[in-house]
Amino acid sequence: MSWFLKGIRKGIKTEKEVKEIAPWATSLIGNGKFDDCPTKALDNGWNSGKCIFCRKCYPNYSPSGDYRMGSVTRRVPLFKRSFYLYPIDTGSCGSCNVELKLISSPQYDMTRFGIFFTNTPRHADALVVMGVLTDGMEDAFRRAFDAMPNPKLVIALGSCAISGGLFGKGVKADVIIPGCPPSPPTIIDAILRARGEK
Amino acid sequence: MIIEYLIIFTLVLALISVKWKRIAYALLSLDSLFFIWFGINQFSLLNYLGVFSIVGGFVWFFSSLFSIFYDHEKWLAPSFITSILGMQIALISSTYLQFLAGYEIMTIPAYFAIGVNRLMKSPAFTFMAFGEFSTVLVLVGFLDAYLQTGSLYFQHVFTYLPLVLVSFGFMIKMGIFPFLVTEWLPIAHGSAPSNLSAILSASMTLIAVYGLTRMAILSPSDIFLGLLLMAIGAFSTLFGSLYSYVNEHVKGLLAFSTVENDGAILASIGLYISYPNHVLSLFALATVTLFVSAHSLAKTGLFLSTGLIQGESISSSNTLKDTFSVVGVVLLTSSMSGLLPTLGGVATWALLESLFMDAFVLHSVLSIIPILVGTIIAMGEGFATAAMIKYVSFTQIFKTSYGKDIRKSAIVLTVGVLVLIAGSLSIFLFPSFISGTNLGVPPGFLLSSRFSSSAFGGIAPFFILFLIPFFSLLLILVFGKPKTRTAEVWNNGREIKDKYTSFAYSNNIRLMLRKLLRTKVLINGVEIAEDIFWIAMLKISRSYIKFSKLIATAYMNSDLRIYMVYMIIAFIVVVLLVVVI
Amino acid sequence: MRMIGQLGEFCLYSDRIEKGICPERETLKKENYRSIQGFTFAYGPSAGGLLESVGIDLDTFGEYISDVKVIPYKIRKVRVKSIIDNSILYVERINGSFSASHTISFITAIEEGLGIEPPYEVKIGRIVEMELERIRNHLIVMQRVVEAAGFSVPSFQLLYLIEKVNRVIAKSFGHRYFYGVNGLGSLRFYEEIKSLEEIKKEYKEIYRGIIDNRIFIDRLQSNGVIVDKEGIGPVARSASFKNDARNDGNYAEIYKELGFSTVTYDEGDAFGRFIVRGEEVEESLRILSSINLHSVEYESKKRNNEGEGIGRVESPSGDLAYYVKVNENIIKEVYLFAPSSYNILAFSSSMVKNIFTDFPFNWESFGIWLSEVGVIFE
Amino acid sequence: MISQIVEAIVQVLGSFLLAPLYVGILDKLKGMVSSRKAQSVFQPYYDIFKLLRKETILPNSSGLIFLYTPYFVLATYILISFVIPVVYPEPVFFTPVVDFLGGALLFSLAAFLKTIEAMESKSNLVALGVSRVMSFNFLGEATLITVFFAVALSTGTNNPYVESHFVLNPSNYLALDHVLASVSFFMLWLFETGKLPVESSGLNELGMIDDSLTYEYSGKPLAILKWGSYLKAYLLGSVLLNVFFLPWGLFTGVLGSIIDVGVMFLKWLLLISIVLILETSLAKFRLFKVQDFLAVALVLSVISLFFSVVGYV
Repeated sequence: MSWFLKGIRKGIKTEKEVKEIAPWATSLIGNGKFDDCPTKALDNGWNSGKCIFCRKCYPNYSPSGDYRMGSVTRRVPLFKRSFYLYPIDTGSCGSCNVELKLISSPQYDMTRFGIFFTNTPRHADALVVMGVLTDGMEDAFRRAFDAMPNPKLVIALGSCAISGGLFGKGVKADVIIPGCPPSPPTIIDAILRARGEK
Repeated sequence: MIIEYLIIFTLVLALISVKWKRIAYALLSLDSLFFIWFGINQFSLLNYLGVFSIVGGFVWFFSSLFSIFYDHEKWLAPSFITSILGMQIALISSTYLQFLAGYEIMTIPAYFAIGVNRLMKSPAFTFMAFGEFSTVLVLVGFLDAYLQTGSLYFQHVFTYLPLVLVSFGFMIKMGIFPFLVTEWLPIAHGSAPSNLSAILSASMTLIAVYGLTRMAILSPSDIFLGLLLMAIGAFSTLFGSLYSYVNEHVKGLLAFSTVENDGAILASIGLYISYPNHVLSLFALATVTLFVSAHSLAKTGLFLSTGLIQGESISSSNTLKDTFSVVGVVLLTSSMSGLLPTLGGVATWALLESLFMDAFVLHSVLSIIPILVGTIIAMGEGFATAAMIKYVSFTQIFKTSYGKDIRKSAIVLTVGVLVLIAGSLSIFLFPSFISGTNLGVPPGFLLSSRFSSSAFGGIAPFFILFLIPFFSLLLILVFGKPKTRTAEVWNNGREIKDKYTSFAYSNNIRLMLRKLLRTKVLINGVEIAEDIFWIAMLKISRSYIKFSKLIATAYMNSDLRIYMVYMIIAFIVVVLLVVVI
Repeated sequence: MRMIGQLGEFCLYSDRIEKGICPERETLKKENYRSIQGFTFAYGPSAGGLLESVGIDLDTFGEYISDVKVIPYKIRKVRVKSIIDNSILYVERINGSFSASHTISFITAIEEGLGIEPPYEVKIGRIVEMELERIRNHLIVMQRVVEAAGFSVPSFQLLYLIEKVNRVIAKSFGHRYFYGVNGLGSLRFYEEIKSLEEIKKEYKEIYRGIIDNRIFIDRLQSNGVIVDKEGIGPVARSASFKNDARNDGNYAEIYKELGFSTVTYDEGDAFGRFIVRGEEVEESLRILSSINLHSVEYESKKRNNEGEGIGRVESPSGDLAYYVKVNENIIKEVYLFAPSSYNILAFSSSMVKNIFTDFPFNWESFGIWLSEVGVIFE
Repeated sequence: MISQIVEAIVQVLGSFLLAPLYVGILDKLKGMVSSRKAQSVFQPYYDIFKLLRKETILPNSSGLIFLYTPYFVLATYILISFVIPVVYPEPVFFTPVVDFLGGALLFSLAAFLKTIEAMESKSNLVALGVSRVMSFNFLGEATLITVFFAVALSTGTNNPYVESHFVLNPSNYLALDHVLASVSFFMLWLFETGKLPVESSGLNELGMIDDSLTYEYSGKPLAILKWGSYLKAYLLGSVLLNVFFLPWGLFTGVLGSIIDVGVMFLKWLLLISIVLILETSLAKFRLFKVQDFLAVALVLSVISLFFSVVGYV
């Protein structure tokens, strides 16, 4: 049977509401200081950008179930209906790469928001940085940023890209998507906000 | 009569050039302008052959102008001018002998170029052998015509035998399939300097076609000879353009493109000879002149542009370029790729149109030939576009330059613009096919193809030339100019170290057409048998030489240079005789 | 007995280690030449067609590949030589997609060194982790291959399944990539694994539909052939060698109990690797459905204060091994044999003589993760 | 004359403005078959609108050709939209500027310009794609020309409008030469517009054919090139519909021309549904197999030419 018919029979699987969040990819709540935090994310309250969600602080801190962790410092409303992402892996472990890929899965379907991936920074509106900025990729990162036409955004995906996490240094970004790795709903939510929605 | 003085003047220039070459070149360009005027006069009397003189004049004008800034070699100027002298003699000739003399004088520089390059022994002697063979064929053809009419003057002949002989004679000189394997054109042009290559490639074809057309006009039509020439022409187009596409030599690519164009021209001559009906053969004749003009002008420009390139292999050459030469070469290559509204585009259109009209007119099993010819030529055009994009990309666009030379590139640009504008003027070559409509194209602008009183198709090149820039301007007005910022080429986050090579550009076709090109993938590269018939030809030429040894042991047996000296002396004598007579 | 690869200063065999450099693999040797007409086409490190950052130098004279070099661009420093708890955090994040395999192999090595015997349930739990990880990773590989063929409907169906598997993992282990799940002799586990039946049914239909497509098969067949008796993972199994750490690695006897059977194919090309992965997903699903995992809390005791050990498990792309030397609570020395280091070699030697457009199919079929190659232990 | 000008304007605007919509509809439906809600059908417009407002990056030392040739490319397609029956079934103003073959040569002109401008970016990845595009050029161009001539040889004029009237007659419509030419042209259309099984635009650079031509472009020229490729797909597709597949249903007159825009929309929905089935069921051919695919198209069109002339004997 042809894939056309199979596809039609399967129906549309895109989810209107976000379902089934992995608990350790949501913001943490708790109180007090926790000295054993490997990335010092709990020095002054909970720092989402530094947290690697390692559960060491559990049960002092526990996941709240709120996946909307992204924060945006610059919005570009021009991208409201058309937003092309160029992912660049500057030194990730690979899980951010897969999670980013999964925002295109039928469940989340980024394309319904007009979000797409592209294979050249020239067509891109945003550079999605994943992983720590390793020495080997520093040059490529700079080139990719330079290759993009204005207006453009830099999105730091995951704690490595934001703060360096366990491994090193992060990058300066307009949009921050915390998580280790961030789940697809977190990513989509932050992207939508970067476009001036919500 | 004036024109004869002009020839003597050219002869004098050839002598002057030994000492003062720049002056000779400058005067030669003036001389060429006179020739254009001569051609216009001829054409205004509805003589299609006048077109050859006009085009020849333009070719010599631009190449001699270019030579003023280009010539660095000692013996170049005299041979360059001698070659032009030969062409002039051929173009104004009224007898077979004059024509032949002119033709041989014209080729002297080619012999010279090859004789000097003694490293390539076997191609050189093959070239010689085929050159001689071709001359013999033309000579026999003329002899037969003379026997039929009893006159040495070009006159109507009664059988098509002379035409057959002359056609094959010229086909060899034009490097037509299967003789393209003699590779004489590619080799001759490959080793010649740019300005010499320009006139050799552009006008040698011009003169051969001139001779052929002249004989065709004077001969009775014959459908089978016509169809045969069409078929041969089609294969030349295909193989010429394919070999041009996979060629790595700056001039070799262009030389094979000449083979391709010669094939297309031969196909249109074939169509003219096959004479489907009066209207269509008139259209075909005009197509011949149009195609020759398109090829000669654009090829001149392209060969001149090779004067901006240092080195022989396209991949490793260096280039002088600036906006002028880039735009110029783009225009020239677009004409060579058969794109409207350039001269080459109109020519391609006319050729394909006439071929398919022929198929419709014949309306029999024979239609299969023009259909296949049309299809093969269309494929050839596809390869030609690829070859031309290779040339323009890897000599101008894709390459960074090491400097510029405005004077030379201005000439290249001028030829390019001429080729673009001449596309619209080319409809004057079809005086009885010009019409107009009430749908936006007024009378005088529409070139309609016809095989009877009603139109088959039509184009208005001037309107294309005008409308595309007009719409472009409109789009710029509507959308505005882009805001720009310069940045590095995006190469996946890395600096570009090795650039894509022109060899690699055409390697797909080497791999795809493995059987046709007999590609061998070796451990460290790719080898193709560009010369499928080369070995066979080599054998033929060897046995021909053995045969000719019996007749002319005197010169064929000895060194090539002696043969050359003989040729030069023999034909200088002929020139003097001809001019004096 | 088979050779696996270089593990630090040892050569690792399936039954032992030997000090020194491993003998060269004859099948992976390639002549180093550069063609006269050729040049180096640089692809990557940052490209749309690559999931990770990796530079690929393709020596070519146009479309045809005469040599391949794979250059890891992202090289991370991993501070594993610290207290065990912290080093586990690092090891988890060496390769997110193989996180369970890495962590389990690492922990197994430590356990061996310190003489810890984890309870049976923990071992079963670890197998559940690794099999779920294998399913997800095989699905990712298949999705990448299918996507490269422009086969859009099955590509999205596979993405759908990947997300579904991720959700299953998250529900049972609290994290989609098993971060923070494993510890010495322990396992964090929330709830029983459910909804695998649905995945099984959907998967079967998708998989059959993909390998029914002639055009798709044609793209993979005879692409990137590699027949290496001493190969690892799907690469070896696609060439009919039953090389699998589930038969001879650390958890072999439990796999045996579960009735695990090795999947092989006999072509050794990209299609063979695709089939092996495809059928292994089914085998893993079968194994998982026969396991009933319960949430239990464990406390393990160590017998030694120092020691060294080797943990070897079958990651989705082949044998993965850690050698760990541990003293008290501190890791002294760590060596890693990552399957991708072998797969990169296998890939580069199998890619020669193919053409550029075959590249994505062959590359993806190896399931290489550069993140586990580009690490330096500190 | 006034009415012809109006009809021309309707035809050109009807092609120019609606061309992106058909791509949008196809993408939306493809997405839906892939179990997704998918993007809006207006996504191509959104993309173009955004790109027009973005900056353009000039790769180092590229110049005027890189920047301005896209305008010429789009202008060429606009000119073509005057000359072939893509909305209105009768010749309109400026239609005589080129005949059907001339139209084919104009398509080649646009392709040439696109290639040249892409090469000016001096990117290796672009050169890789261009080398592929060019290696199929001989078959593509030959098929385009021979298929257009199938029209000429069945009617005795090189005029698509005559053909579209000619095939209204069922016996001509079902004639073998017409059927073969239609199939051949459909295959060519799949190739020219980068559809499966020949090509699909994915993220992989090493698989790019036509996508490479816009790889280095950004901002306005990219928007214009995108629009150009939408328009090209529309023009060739409408010829396929009006001259080969579905010559029926078009109205004449000024009012008729406006209705024709709607009729074309319906015809396109049919073409889109055929393409949808292909695009969602097939995978991409191996690179060198594309050659075989095109060779089949060429041979079919040549056979069609044979039948159309020899059929009279």
